[in-house]
Amino acid sequence: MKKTDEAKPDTATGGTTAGATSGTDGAGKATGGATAGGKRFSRDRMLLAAAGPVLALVVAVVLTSVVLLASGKSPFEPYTLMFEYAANADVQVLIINQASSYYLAALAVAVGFRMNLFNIGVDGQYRLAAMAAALVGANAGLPGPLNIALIVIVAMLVGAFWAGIAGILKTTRGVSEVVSTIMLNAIATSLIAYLILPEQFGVQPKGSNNLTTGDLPSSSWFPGIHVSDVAGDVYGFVFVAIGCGVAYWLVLNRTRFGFDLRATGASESAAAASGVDAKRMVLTSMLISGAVAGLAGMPVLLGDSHTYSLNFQTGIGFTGITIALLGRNNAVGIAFGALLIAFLDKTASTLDYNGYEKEIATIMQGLIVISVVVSYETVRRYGLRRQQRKVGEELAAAARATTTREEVPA
Amino acid sequence: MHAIVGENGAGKSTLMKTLYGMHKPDEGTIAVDGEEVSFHSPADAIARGLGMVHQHFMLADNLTVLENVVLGAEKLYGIGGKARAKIKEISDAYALGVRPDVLVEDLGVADRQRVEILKVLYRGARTLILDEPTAVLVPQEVDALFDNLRELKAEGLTVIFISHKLGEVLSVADDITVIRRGTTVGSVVPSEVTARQLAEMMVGSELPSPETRESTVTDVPMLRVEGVTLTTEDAEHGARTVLDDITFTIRKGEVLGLAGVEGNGQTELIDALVGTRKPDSGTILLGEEDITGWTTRRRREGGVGYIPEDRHRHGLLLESPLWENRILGHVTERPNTKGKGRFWLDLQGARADTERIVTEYDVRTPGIEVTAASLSGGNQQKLIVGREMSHHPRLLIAAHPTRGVDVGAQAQIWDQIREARREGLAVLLISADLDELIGLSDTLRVIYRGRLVADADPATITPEELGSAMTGAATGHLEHLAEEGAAR
Amino acid sequence: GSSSDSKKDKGAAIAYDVGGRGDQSFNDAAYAGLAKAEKELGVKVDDQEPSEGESDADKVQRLTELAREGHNPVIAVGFVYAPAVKEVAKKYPKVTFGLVDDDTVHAKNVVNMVFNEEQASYLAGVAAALTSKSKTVGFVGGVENPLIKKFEAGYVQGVHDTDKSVKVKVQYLTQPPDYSGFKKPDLGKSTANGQLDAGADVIYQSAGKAGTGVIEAAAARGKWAIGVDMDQYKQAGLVKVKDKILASATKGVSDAVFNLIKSVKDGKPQSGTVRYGLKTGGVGLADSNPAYQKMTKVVEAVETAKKKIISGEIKVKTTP
Amino acid sequence: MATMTQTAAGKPQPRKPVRQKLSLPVVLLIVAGAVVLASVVRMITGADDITSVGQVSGALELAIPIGLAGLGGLWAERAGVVNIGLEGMMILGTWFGAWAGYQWGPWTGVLLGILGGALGGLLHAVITVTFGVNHIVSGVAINILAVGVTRYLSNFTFLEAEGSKSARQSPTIDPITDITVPGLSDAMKTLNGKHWFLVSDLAGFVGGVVTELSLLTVVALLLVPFTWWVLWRTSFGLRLRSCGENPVAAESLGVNVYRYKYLAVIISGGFAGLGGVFLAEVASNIYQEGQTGNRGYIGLAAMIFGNWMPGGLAMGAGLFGYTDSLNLRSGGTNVHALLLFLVFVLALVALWQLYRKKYLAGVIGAAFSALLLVWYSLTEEVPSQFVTAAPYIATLLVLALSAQRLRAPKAAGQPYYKGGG
Ligand SMILES: Nc1ncnc2c1ncn2[C@@H]1O[C@H](COP(=O)(O)OP(=O)(O)OP(=O)(O)O)[C@@H](O)[C@H]1O
Ligand SMILES: Nc1ncnc2c1ncn2[C@@H]1O[C@H](COP(=O)(O)OP(=O)(O)OP(=O)(O)O)[C@@H](O)[C@H]1O
Ligand SMILES: [Mg+2]
Ligand SMILES: [Mg+2]
Repeated sequence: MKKTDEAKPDTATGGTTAGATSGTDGAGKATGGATAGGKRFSRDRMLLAAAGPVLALVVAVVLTSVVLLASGKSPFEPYTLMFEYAANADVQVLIINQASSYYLAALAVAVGFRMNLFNIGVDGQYRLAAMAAALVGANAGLPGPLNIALIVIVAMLVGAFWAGIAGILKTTRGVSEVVSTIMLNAIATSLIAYLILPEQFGVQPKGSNNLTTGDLPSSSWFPGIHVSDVAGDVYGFVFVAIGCGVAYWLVLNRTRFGFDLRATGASESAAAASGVDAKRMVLTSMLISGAVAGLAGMPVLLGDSHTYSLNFQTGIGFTGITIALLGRNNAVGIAFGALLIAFLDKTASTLDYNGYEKEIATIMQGLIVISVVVSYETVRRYGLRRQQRKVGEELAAAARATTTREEVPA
Repeated sequence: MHAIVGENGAGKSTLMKTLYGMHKPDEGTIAVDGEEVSFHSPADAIARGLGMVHQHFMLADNLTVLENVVLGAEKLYGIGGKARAKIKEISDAYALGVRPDVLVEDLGVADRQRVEILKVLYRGARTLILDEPTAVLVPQEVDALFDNLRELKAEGLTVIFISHKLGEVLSVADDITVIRRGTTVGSVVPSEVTARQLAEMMVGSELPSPETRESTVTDVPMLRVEGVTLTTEDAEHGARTVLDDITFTIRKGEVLGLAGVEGNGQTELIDALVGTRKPDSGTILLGEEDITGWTTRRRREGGVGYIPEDRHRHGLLLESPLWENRILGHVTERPNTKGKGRFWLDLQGARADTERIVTEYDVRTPGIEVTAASLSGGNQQKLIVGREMSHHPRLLIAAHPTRGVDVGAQAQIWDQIREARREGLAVLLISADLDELIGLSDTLRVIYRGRLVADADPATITPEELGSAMTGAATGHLEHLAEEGAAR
Repeated sequence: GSSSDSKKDKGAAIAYDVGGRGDQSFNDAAYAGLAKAEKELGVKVDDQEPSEGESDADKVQRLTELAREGHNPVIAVGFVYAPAVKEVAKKYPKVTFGLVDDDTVHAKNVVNMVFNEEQASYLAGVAAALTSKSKTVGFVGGVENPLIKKFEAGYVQGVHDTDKSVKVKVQYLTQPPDYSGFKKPDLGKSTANGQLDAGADVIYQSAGKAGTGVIEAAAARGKWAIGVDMDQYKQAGLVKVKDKILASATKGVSDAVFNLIKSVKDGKPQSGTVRYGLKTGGVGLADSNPAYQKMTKVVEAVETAKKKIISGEIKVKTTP
Repeated sequence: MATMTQTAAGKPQPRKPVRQKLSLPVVLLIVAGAVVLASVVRMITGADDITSVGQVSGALELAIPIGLAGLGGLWAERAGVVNIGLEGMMILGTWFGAWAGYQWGPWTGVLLGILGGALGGLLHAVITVTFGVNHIVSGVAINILAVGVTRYLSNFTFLEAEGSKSARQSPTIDPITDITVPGLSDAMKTLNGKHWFLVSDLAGFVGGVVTELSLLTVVALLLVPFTWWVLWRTSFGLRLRSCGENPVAAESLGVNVYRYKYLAVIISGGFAGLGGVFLAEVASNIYQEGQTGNRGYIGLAAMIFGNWMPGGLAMGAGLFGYTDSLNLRSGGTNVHALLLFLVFVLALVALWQLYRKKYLAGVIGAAFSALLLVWYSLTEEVPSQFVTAAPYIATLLVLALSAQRLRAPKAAGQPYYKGGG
């Protein structure tokens, strides 16, 4: 026992790092060594984190080019066309505006992912939320900003409510949220179809075959940033979306709640033992996810359509899943992902004008997702192995250093 | 019968896995029956008459014993009646008592062990590798197992087995190989060494012991558990009582050791104390407060420290850096959070304190940014102990605190517990290592099928006696009538 | 923005609604008009498909792009384009925009092309009521939106005005914005079978591609089906079952598109609302099936109803 | 040595597993109960269509693609791979099936469709098994890719093909032979038409499965027992399932886990592909973009519903097909009758809960039952908007009532690395 205490060399930590760094000297200063090691490991992680997406994009582009070649087309022209098209200011505005909806939807999905919850229901949540918010907004008659606030709050509440059903079913009845949210998407469609009937709350404008929820008063339109007459406006809600991203980052990484949430996602059992009420956490994050999902329809509602109608944009929730995956549930990553997907979506149409199939963009999206996740996983595993090996090597070096100094007692 | 011994992480399992074709050796040769072989997969090894029982059971819970046994060897006797007959035959021949049609999840550890052995025999293995087969068995079961093994040996089979229990190694092995840090440090014959010498060969240093001498037990009760009963109900088993009227008290400065074969309600008791499971009846008092209705978080804030039995599942976030693991479980406490309502994480504080723990508890790591997964099991355990001790708990629930930890770290952890105990910590110690249990505890209790069936004085009890209570053979107060001091 | 009008002339262009070309419905009809214009008028043409679930902004972008490239006229198929046309027409005052199935955008350079589907459907109802022996007829709608409900309304009125005792079974396949009801022939088939089991012996459908399932199901049991939008008796994909297509309630999207292109080409672009009803022959009941032509009583009744509608004696409802 | 004070050996009863798994008789009893209840409801409401021959055969046709997708899910998950890419594999099945079908006959289409789906399965296997990527992520990606690829390919094939001239649909495909059991079918129809209590309902069910049965339907139906036989009665199946329960153990016994996972996921894709072919060739006779309409996801739900067992899955698919068929066949009245059915079911559930002293659950059940009864009596029809949602609501309800009994393969969804043990 006494010996063990001696075998606990006060230079152990420092020694390991120094040993690995210099390769010769086993001695070093404990604290300094540890900090240096820490920095180095985080820099490593940053490098590896960047390696993933870059590798993936390259692979995806190469694969897409192969597809193009196989169908007898130029393997590069489509990219040039898309970039050229994106040089137009109006296309840029379009991309940014679209990205804001995508971003919010992806954040909603990511909140769930962080908890290992798979909220496929973002699509139903945002549609139901947008429709309810539009209804309230058109009829509440509050003065401008107040009405906007009301609309946004209603949207969040309704989104949270719809997601909450899945949350309750999961926590009380053990129903997999994957299945329940798929069902709830379909049910939301029916519910909206019912509510928007003129017999219920809907409006059929004269001469139109559309159904709407009535127009928001123009005082409730969220002011945008006017770019130019041709390009139109960047939605003001884009900034709200950015704010949501900041809040997402802040809450997840800097608050106790965020820690609990991430811990639950990383290991539900460990989190439970550490005092997190896993069930409540499931419900809470489902509610948050739904509330954020509710926001996803707001950029369009408040910035463009000013009503919910039969042709309100659908499918954002599913795109959100893709984007959350691309962005690795990271606030900045998701922003890039949202812009990338919006870019592909919006510039694809130019391919049609130029003799290419715009489905190339869809194929590319699929390939990007696949190569991104594959490369993330590969890089992650490589990183983990490398780190383990490094730790092992450094400790071995330290052990060698101590044994040579102490000699094994006979 | 050839025994292999060595510290944790010495490479015993790795060596065996290599023998069994699960890893490829970088260098060196393996010869079976004098013939050099090279295995690409376990299938090759099996074909060569090797069979392995792994340290962690390799059984599929939701399959029947029969299915588990025939898996991979369906060609031999099919998967139906012929296979069932063969299993019965082997089981009877070696008195294994295996029932082919029950689900594995309904079996206890000892039965599972026998299924594992049967699995190997079923394949006609001539060489058996057993990786720590006795770690989870009580002494009586160990004896039964060694009886089985001796019978196999008599049939001309070769047995390689790994164990940390040097006593049993010395009593049953014909040859012993000691390895340390991946290399052989020596081969000895049991008759020529003592347990102490063997241990010193293993670690290359002197042996620690878990003995606690001077008593620090006070009169102040810290944890009072009264009539706690818990039934579980699941689709698989229906309702059953896993904790039955559990009552005990731990006083300040006392270590209460709870002995019992795994699966007799220890896990559920811990869950009830930590608050992850609600008992159906009974009360739990911490100090003077009734904490029965408290959430886990509140209990932990209130001074309950917890060293979980399965650190990977309950103690760590494997893919998070060490400093985040330091926050785990104490996210509402200094130095992890700050601000009003302790809302904000205090990253600097947590990092700095992690550095402190790493230094004070000798966690061998190059830094606090590495993930917990990249630390060895022992170092992970040290980090957990350091974390729990840093919050000065009033009650420490320590489940197998030194499982999978090498002797050096073991001693440190024991020291930590003893030191805290001196300052009035109450400890509930649960361990499968009876020496540790007897050596560290002030009071001993035995849990059997959800009930506290026996108590004993650690100063006089022997592991064998304790073991017999653990199998339900003896109940009540276990009194040792023979001469004092015979206890180890 | 209007300056870009000066780009070289690219001819006419169409922007489709969801479903796009091949929907066997109004998108296809619009394309037919475009193709006809290309052949007969020699204008250059282009067409663009939407993507699933897109927003108004995408539609704005599509129309803008077509106008910017120098297309004139730019024809938007479907009421979903109304907000987009409204916005883009302002930016390109020299380009004529056509808008099918909507009458809400009023600007000098916008042509609203609307159809009295209910009138054609009324005739279909008259024919159905008279042909039915079981006194039960069916209607299958693809997606339950106001447009398809117009078909239902006219049909039901036509049936009941002809014979009060005839029961009408009405069923829709999906609810908006789930537009798959226009695409799933299997759903059409199941629904038609349900109505046939319930005794219906004539079924009218307005379900795009899913309608073929309805027609096939009816034909398989030897019962009548009524086509929609174009003369489905002549449709290539339905050759095998055409004998059981009693008639088709047509909607002249094709002619409307052609007319608009022609007017622009001739330098006298249409403007305002152009309504296509029975009176102008913009909608009607196609009678190519010889079997139908032989039912003189039915043909007569339909003719009478048609006259009454044109004269205003019969007012057909647009909502059920 | 040592003596012990032996108190009266307080031996608690041995841990006796009281298995409450739904055994076959219990399941049959539940089914029988449901039929009787349906018959009662039919007599009360006069909604004769809820057990008619046409209703049942319609339900069958709608259930088959879902069931096939579910079987696909079952194969994959039993080997430990979660397959949410079923939808994409189904899409590939519809496309390849139709593409081959219109050119070289329907059975070639079946073959190619299966291959197309299997191709998707192979991709899923590569991503999840070889690269160890999260299974759900891979599935989502495959669903996107399948949409893109089929659309892209359509531009080169269907767009130019005679008889379609569209990139969104194929030319028509020759039908696969239908069979109707001659005497039986008519007899059942007649019997069904009498509207007698229970007898007519049973006749409806029998009639439904002997009338206008496509050969492919027969094949699909046989695949259910076939799957059970392969997975639970052969060594291949045992090995495959062991990979889903404990792959490390399987590996230690010489099972080539990667190979079985690959095979399982490829077969899984093949099943989904067959489901797609069924949509393109039997349910309709044409490929139509978007034809699968989320049936892959619903198949997955049916599989979970069926507790990862072929029989249960068939029931799940059947339930979905049935409600779907109900609503398509003049849904307003049918689903209205279904309300009454629900009233009864919920009332029974409530009674059962009260009997088991679960008062809260019982009261909630009773309250819902009463609410539905009010709704039922105050209306004539259910609004068509809700009718469309009926299958989804039904699935959700049944899951909510039964999810806790479910048990997934233990290692499903977990990444597995060779030598990881
Ligand atoms: N492939 C490898 N090469 C080199 N070092 C490795 C490798 N894998 C793991 N290590 C290192 O080996 C060390 C021991 O890891 P492991 O958890 O397996 O140890 P262990 O034998 O269980 O130790 P303990 O006795 O503390 O439980 C770690 O420091 C790890 O980083
Ligand atoms: N391929 C490898 N290369 C280098 N080191 C390895 C490799 N695989 C495992 N190790 C390391 O070898 C060591 C031996 O681990 P092993 O599991 O064999 O220990 P053990 O002696 O069985 O310990 P225990 O008593 O805890 O079971 C560990 O530190 C492990 O991380
Ligand atoms: Mg080991
Ligand atoms: Mg270890």
